[in-house]
Amino acid sequence: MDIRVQTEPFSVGDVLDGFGKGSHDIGAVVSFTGIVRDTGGLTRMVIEHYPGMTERAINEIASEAMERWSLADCLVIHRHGTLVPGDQIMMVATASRHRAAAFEAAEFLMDYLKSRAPFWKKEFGPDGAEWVAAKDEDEDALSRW
Amino acid sequence: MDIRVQTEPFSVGDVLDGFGKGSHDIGAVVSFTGIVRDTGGLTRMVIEHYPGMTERAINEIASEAMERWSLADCLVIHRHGTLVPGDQIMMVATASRHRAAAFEAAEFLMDYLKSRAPFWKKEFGPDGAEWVAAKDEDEDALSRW
Amino acid sequence: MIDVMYFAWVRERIGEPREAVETQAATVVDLVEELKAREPRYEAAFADLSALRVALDQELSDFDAPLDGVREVAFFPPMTGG
Amino acid sequence: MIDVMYFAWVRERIGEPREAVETQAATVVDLVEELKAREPRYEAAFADLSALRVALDQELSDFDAPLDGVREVAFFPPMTGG
Repeated sequence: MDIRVQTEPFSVGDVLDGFGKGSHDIGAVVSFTGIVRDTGGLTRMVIEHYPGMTERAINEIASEAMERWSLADCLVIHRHGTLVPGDQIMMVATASRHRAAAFEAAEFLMDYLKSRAPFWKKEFGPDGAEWVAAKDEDEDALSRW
Repeated sequence: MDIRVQTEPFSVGDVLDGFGKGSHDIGAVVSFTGIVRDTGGLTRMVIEHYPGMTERAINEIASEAMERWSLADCLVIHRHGTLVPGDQIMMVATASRHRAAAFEAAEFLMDYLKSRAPFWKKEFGPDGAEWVAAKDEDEDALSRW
Repeated sequence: MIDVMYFAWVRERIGEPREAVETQAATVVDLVEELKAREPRYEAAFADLSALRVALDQELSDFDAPLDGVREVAFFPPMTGG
Repeated sequence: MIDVMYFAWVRERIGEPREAVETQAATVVDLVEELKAREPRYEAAFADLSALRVALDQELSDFDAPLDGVREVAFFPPMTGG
């Protein structure tokens, strides 16, 4: 299990090329990468987080995924600080014996990171700055797990 | 759309670092990588395919995914020839505005590649060689789309 | 003495990211009421509790939870990670 | 003249990957019957059609499909890609 909360950019390639190496019973690896879109003339986004609680919350979510889907490995990287359109915000990766578990666990991780990890996004655009509001559908997504 | 049928290994890292670049409306990238597991003392696996039909079938599946989920991009790499445990067999990647579409399209691609792309796997182990039988559950998986 | 932290627009309305608060409040709601009685900026931040979340010692909690033994309380809007 | 191709264990039972077949068969089933009448290895390969799939000109098809204008017929077991 590998969890990183950082301001620095990351290379999905470098991360995935090393992911799950060393385990002999991996048949499926799924990765998700979230990227800043330039909707509505967004110029930049600032992500604030709660140091300490962030690592703790992600650890809890990832541990639950590891156990529930018997993952061979699991990784979460989430950036904070200032990002611009095209920048990678975060990624998750899951490794398991079969594809269904790897897909499900990755979606579970994403759903929980969206509404249970203490990050807040502020968007800066032509009309000023605004905190991104949580979506009901993100909260609803948790009910399927 | 990028489709490759090849004997050569590939680097998920190199592939993903270039994937979706140039498009400005991508918020989510999902990748799946299939790896040869060393179950039951498997020593090697030979993948046979139907040159011509393979490319045509994958093209059809990928085009359907592009349209159905309005993907910004979509990639499929599938190897044939001799592979050993730990080798990567294939990968798919999808890029879209939102995460649900990227996840669903990647699962759709995997389900269809499993039973509609003309590949056949022969496994070599301590008890000799055997063609992998198609699983009912793989055929059933198509019914959800 | 409790460490009280604020994030996102709650932090902006209060005007600072954290402060040490001398309180005997029994629950989170009691603490919120004490803070609101202090200055208008607290009233502005805590006007609608349904728009807020609270964490006690870095674990999500509820507004009616007891503060007994708690060292760190954090107030923030619903999270928007991922 | 039709190009007939075999894959996986069908290829192994027939003993070759492809052959040109002179035939007037109207449907895939008719072609299969002609082949089975030839030699035991064809009978072995086509013993259970429910275990086989057929592609006409590189498109999945059915055993009762007509061969009119078809140039390439391929027989193989259910696919196991991915």
